[in-house]
Amino acid sequence: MRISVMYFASLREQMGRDSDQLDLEEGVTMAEIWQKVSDQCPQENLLCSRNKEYAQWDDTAVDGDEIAFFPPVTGG
Amino acid sequence: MRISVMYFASLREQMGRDSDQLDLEEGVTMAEIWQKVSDQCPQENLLCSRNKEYAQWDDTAVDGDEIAFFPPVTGG
Amino acid sequence: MKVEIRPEAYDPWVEIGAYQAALPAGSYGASAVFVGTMRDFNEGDDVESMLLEHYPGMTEQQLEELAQNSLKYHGLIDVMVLHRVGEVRPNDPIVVVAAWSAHRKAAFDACREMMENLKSVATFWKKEQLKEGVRWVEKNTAG
Amino acid sequence: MKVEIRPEAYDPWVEIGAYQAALPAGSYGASAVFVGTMRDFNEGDDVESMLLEHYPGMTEQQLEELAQNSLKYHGLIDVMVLHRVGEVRPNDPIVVVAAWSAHRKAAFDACREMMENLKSVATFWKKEQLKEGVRWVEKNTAG
Repeated sequence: MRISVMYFASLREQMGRDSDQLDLEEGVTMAEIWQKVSDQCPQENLLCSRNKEYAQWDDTAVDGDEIAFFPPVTGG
Repeated sequence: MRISVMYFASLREQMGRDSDQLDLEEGVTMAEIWQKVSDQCPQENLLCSRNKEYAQWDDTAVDGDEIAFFPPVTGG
Repeated sequence: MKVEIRPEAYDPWVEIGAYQAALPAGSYGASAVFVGTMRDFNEGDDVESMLLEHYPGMTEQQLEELAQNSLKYHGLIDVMVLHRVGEVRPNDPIVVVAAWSAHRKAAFDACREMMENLKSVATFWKKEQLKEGVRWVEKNTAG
Repeated sequence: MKVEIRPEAYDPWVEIGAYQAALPAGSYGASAVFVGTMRDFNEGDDVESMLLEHYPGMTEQQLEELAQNSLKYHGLIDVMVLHRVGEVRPNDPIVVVAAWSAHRKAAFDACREMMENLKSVATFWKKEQLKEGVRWVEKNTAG
């Protein structure tokens, strides 16, 4: 399956890019996607979303999903 | 001693006047002043002030005081 | 600090904007504002107009005091309290309470507290003109 | 209901006044408003400007949802949420949250709650430009 992965704010700068397109097996979790793109486990102060809704680390992705990783929000 | 007594809002309408000038003996209390002008004891929902500060019923008046009686406030 | 009792109608947003424009630029991060406006409906009845009476001198002193206390207690940058008196029509603003501070907690707390203090102590009284006659408002809605 | 993400500077009081003017006259008795403004000082340092980034699509959806929830839960008459993005200068407004209701309790509660929800969930990020360089703001001040 094909998914897109986006990075925001300081995380985008750390990654050196704002997005990736990935081909992964069905049923992969958010934590596994993060490991794939960063070679790291999900650390504190890292958040993720799936199709523009906050997601849990053990949520699974399906084909066509838009996944995003980002630091804690600081708006308002 | 001479004091002025003011009435506000529905109380002014009930009294049929907005103020009185009274000659009273020193040491008279707010409750006694109210009885003097209304022939009634202080009832619930009646407030009083002395020189533009809220007063208690047993506070005493001195010469030249500005006393006021009024119903609960409803501003804002 | 601005505290005023106003016998004429005013636009609350213009008043706040003008007052804020004179504050030191970049100093405040939070503005919390409450505006009370006259409704055309109260306790089940249509209200055509309202007379807002106050105790001249005492009321100004109370508003000054509650604004000053809030300024100090909450460490605010500035405060504005503006209250209408006289004949008021539906949709006219009655009261404006505004608090400016560095961070939002102080502004929110101060604005609400000033408003509750104003409603419980300030010597204003409302008399409503209904189709069927007049009536004095006897108590305020709980805050 | 009005929810908007704005890439240009605006006057919050003009925005609120214009929006309120279109509400049914005489229907609302209470307006509670919060405006967050950029300060020129944060955590001990002078801040020259700020870049406000957001997640397009997700953020709009979050603001719509929190405004809609507040409208229903507090029985409000109307709600406005406006948030700036892009390059922001000191004294520029960042966020406006406004709630209109019949009585003050609902407006006060809703305004503060929407603001806290916005700060804790909405996908905005701030990057400050200091004299000495840039830094991402890592967390919000407690509410």
